[in-house]
Amino acid sequence: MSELRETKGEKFFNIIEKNAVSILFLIICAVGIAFSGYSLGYLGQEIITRVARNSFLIISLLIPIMAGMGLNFGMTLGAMAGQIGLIFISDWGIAGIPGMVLAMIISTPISALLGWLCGKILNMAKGREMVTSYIIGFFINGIYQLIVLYGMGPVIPIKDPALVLPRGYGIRNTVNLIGIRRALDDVLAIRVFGLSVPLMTFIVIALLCLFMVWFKKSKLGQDMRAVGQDMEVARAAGIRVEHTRIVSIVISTILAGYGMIIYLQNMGTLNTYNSHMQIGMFSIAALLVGGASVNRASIGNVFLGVTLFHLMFIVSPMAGKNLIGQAQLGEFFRVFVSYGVITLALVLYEIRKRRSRTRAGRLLAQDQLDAIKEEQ
Amino acid sequence: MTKIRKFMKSFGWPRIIIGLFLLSLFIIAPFVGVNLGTSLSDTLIRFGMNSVLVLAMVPMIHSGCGLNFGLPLGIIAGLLGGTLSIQFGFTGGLSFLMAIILATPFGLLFGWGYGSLLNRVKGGEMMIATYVGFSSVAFMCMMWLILPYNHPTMIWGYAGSGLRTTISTEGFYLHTLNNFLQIQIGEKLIIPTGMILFFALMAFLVWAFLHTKTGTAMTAVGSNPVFARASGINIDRTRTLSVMMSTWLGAIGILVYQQSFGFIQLYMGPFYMALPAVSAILIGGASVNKASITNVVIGTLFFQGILTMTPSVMNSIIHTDMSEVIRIVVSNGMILYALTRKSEVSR
Amino acid sequence: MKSSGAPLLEMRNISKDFYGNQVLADINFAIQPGEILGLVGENGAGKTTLVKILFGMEEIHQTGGYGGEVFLNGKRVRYTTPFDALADGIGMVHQEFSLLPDFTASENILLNREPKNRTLVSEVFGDRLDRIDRKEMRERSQRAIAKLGVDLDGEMLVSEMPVGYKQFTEIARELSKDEIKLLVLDEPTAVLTEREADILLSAMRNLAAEGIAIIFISHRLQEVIDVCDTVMVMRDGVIVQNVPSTDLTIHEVAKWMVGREVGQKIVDRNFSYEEKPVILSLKNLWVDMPGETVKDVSLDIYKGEILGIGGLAGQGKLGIPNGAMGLFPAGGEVIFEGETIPLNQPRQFLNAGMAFVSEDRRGVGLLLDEPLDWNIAFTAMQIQDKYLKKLLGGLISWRNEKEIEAVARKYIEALDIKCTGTKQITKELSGGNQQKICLGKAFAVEPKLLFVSEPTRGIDIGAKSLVLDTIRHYNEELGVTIVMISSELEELRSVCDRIAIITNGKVAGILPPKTDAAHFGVLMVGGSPLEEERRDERD
Amino acid sequence: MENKRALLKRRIIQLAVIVLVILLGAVMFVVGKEHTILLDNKSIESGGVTYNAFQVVEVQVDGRDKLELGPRDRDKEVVMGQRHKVTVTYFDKYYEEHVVVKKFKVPISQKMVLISLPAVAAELDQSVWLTNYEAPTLLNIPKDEEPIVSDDLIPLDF
Repeated sequence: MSELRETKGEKFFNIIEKNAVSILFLIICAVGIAFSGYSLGYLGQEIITRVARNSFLIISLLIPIMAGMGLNFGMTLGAMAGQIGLIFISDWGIAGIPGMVLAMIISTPISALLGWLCGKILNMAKGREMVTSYIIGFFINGIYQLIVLYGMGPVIPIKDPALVLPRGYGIRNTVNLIGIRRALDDVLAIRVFGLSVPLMTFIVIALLCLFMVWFKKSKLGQDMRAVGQDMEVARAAGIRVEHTRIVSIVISTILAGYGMIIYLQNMGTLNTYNSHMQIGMFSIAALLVGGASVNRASIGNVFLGVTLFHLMFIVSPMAGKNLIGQAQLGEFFRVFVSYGVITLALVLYEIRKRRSRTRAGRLLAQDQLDAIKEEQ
Repeated sequence: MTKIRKFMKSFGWPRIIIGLFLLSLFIIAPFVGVNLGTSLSDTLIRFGMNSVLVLAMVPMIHSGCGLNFGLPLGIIAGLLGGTLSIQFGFTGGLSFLMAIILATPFGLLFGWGYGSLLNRVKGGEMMIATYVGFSSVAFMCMMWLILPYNHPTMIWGYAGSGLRTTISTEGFYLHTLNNFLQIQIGEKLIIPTGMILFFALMAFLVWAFLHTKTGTAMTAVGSNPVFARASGINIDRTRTLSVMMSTWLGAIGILVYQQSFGFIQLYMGPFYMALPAVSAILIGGASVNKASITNVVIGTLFFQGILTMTPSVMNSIIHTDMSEVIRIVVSNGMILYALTRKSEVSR
Repeated sequence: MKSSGAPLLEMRNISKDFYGNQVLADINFAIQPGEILGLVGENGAGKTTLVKILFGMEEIHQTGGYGGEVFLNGKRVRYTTPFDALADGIGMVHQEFSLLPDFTASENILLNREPKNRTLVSEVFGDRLDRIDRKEMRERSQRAIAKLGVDLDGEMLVSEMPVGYKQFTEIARELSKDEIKLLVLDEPTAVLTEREADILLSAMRNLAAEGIAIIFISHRLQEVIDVCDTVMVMRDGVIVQNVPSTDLTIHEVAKWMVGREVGQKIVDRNFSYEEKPVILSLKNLWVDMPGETVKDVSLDIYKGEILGIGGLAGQGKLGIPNGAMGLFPAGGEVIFEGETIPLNQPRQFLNAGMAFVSEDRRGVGLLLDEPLDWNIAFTAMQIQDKYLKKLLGGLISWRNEKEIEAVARKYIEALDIKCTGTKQITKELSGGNQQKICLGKAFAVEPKLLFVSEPTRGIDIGAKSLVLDTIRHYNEELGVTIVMISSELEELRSVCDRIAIITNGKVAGILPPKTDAAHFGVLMVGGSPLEEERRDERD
Repeated sequence: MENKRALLKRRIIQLAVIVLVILLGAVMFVVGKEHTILLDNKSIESGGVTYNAFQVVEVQVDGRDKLELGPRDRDKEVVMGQRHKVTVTYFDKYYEEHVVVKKFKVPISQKMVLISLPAVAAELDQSVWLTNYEAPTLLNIPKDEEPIVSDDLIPLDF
């Protein structure tokens, strides 16, 4: 048995296929930019804002992928925890960077608890982590609503009438986060080529990236990579597989909570019952656009993905309007692309997995052909 | 005693808890001033509305394709059938029949494509099905805008094109089935016989199919695909067939739903239709790879019963409508329960 | 290499039964530091169980433990988990690789034993946030590789390695443990090329010279004889020979391995298959069945005969029927009654009039969650439209429950299946009865040729002979050609007209059942019986 | 033994970190807490003496922009943290400019405090010019509740 020989065409096809999602997106974006008529300056500013806003959230997805648990649709749990932290600081009237830090401190134990729960459940559903984590998101959303809509007020003291619904309990649909709006972005905001750059936010993201690099080199990171490749081999070597998987989800959830706080300080308003549900889906779509797959993702994928995805997001309504005369069409288009890209990435991943299983057979066939050729 | 315990075990604790919860709601209802007759009628009507959608889960589970999170695709076929029927100017009962006929080719075609896709991703069906559903809904959002519909009841008045978000079925197939052979007992209790009969017909078709040669093969594919393959069954074709059936039933299901509900909901309307149907069949005792018509009946009754009873009873007791939250927790909790049961993962 | 003093490892009176089925009895042996002990025997001879006992595998404890005692350096030990054994310096290299493909050799070698540096973070969050010391890791893995004496780059990814290097990585992992005293190698050379095997053998000698004792399990007898100090032959759960390797021949060892002449009836019919037409012809068949790869098999099967296919596990004998039927990807040519059967399409195989009783009863053979009448009737119903009612002028094929029940009843009686009724769920039946249902299912198709794979695996003795008799009668009364694949040579010899031995994915030879068992043994281990015989004569 | 000691050490460090984080939270609470400072230019009576409102007065909280208040005017500044400085600049009847700088600390639990500028200018005791202020509770006017949209994936913005 030797190497599987591939023709040049096959090799080329493989490369195309591996990057299919990114290439597709590049094309969409190129067409979109051309038709939207936006200036490069405008686009650049938007991209900078959005990269700063969303990168942290997306990076939080990397660790479960490393541990072989696929895309963590359960990152919504972290987002919920972050939002609970924000609701508290809004009620207490804590503002600025101290407010954000306090919200993070509050969100941490909640995220950890939810993440631990999620990890436990995922360990019971090995092999279908993604769909399970997706449903966990919905399930915990129910609990979140129970707490925020009914518990906050009578049970958990929230007094500020700006937060509480007129009926006396439950949090309003939208909460104005005036105290922490752009709190992080405005620290060290600089202008480069006429574009305003929230330097501090980028520094925080850079620190997180450094953390990821460092984490990969730690013993825990090594264990996660081992568990991600083969649970049985890792177990035989004495690695606590279940525990490692839970820890990976816990870390991801906590980071998602922080990411959510950074995201919302830029947005400035919290859609109490909406923001978290969307965030999971878009973060995953953005990561996949960057060329990540279910079992492999890097920091590079994050930044490429965030840029391409948001480029599409910004230009498509305008492009739709200029092309067909309906901006709404462009809006629907970007929704379609967000879902479509996840679908495509998941399908490609499964197909690739199946193809690698047939590799041995192709090797055998090749050997036989060789033998026959030699005879002749 | 052991028999009871065995029954309890096969029935499953979540189901017993949900059943008892529902029973207690019915018992409490009269005491808090909720009319039992109205509640029962509501439950039955909701059962009639949703049961075909829940039935659409059965073929796919039977052939081992897992829970049909891609139900929106079938619903879209139904929406196309319904809107085309109106577009072509059919009215009254005929429009319902025509809607079914027009939806059928779409259902089969979509089902075929969807089934072929699922055959390529064996093992990862559920997640992909979810996103196939989502992306098809999003795709159709664009289509509803640009397809050349022009029937005045359906399009935006001011724009002159593009379908409305909701279209009334009044004058078309509103209550076609509801009113058929409707029985009224007393003032409050209404039995929507027509709808229930229609469900019975659909259920009979599925039941009968499962008793044919092909249906037997489908059961075997779901029960043990390797066995089926070793018996010369073309697994992919059988699975595709099951997906086509599920998709078609989804199309019929949404038409039944609309004729009772009164509106065709386009755009994001079908987005979350899959989750209630999935949890209903699971509440009825189905698992990720085993489902029967009994599961459909029990599950839909339980699920819709809770949806009907909780708002009214809860509201009367604590003056707070927590039904939405209860729905989310119960339905998703049920799906989680089914996904995490070990015995069902291994064959 | 033997030294005096207390042996490194000694096993005394080891016995083990699985629920009354004796698999090991009265095992006594010792191994000295620096000794290489060759452990040979057929599959099922008890080698694996012996190793499992040594390591204290969970499986052993779950099935009631074992009898006898194990001594390490004169001290009595009884391990409850493999980790205990590893801590005492006993290492094991399995036949299947237990490596992580995306890790480098050195990462694999030191998996979960990485050298670490404390960091400030680890003070807060625990040891697992220690930083891995890559430099130390490289050095330590390189030291282990050096012990083996092979040229292996520690930074190479496992997924990019040739098979042999993977094997070296596995062994280096054991060697990297400082306390290693005893190494168990389970068929380490099976996947190696000759050159790589030579390197490994010389590495083993190096290790022995350093005082590490090795238990070498292998089917390659020549290697065993070459490298080992002592050769221990096991058969049916007992040690039949434990002798120094000097002057041993393959023929002798093979004879000890398979030779059990007593109490076995050998087929006594004279079936002259040569006069019959060829019913099935396999040409250059390859099959990608994991663990049972068939590389190149050509076989002619004559009408009416019972052909046995034997061989050691993993050599590819099971791949033949599975590939011919199309359950696993296959290539080559299958010609049945003069017609080429398309591969990878079970339907075509069945339509042609062949049937297959799989060795994997529960996985392939049965619908465990369905009633047994379904199981029996299913294939015939699907392939030959039996047990169906035509409704609406043939538009609908309705399942005929009555006929299904009737056929189920017929086979329940004919095969003496013990059950509560035709509607009993199949998984509730015992292994033997499940096997009979598999046979019933195949008979219901009324095939012209029947592949039966491991028909007696995992069933009790009474059921065994009944199953074999059934197959025999089926052949004699209905003239059905039978191809029976079995790991038990004696079983084949008691039923078949001729026996093909598959070794390394190829036909090693075809012999009549009356041939001396040793010849079969030699074929199984990759030798040529004729050469051996000549050598014997020379001696 | 060595192991135990290391473990103990680790536990102590962990405990210390937790305490530190909680402390950090507390500090953030104090430092980040927003207070509304109402600046009041109204006549005030204290100890039987009436201090009249200024015709015009400039007031500055911490380093922010100056506010100009007429008589009976009231303005507000939202500040973070407890310790602040108020600078009152006024002209007396001789048109002479006076600057009064006062440092003060807002009680942590207090959302709003009222500073009486005439009292500050008169350099009265802090308890006179700095008073806690409770916003009058408005009657709860029942209003249509906003619909709660829950599981909705239609993207708003991202």
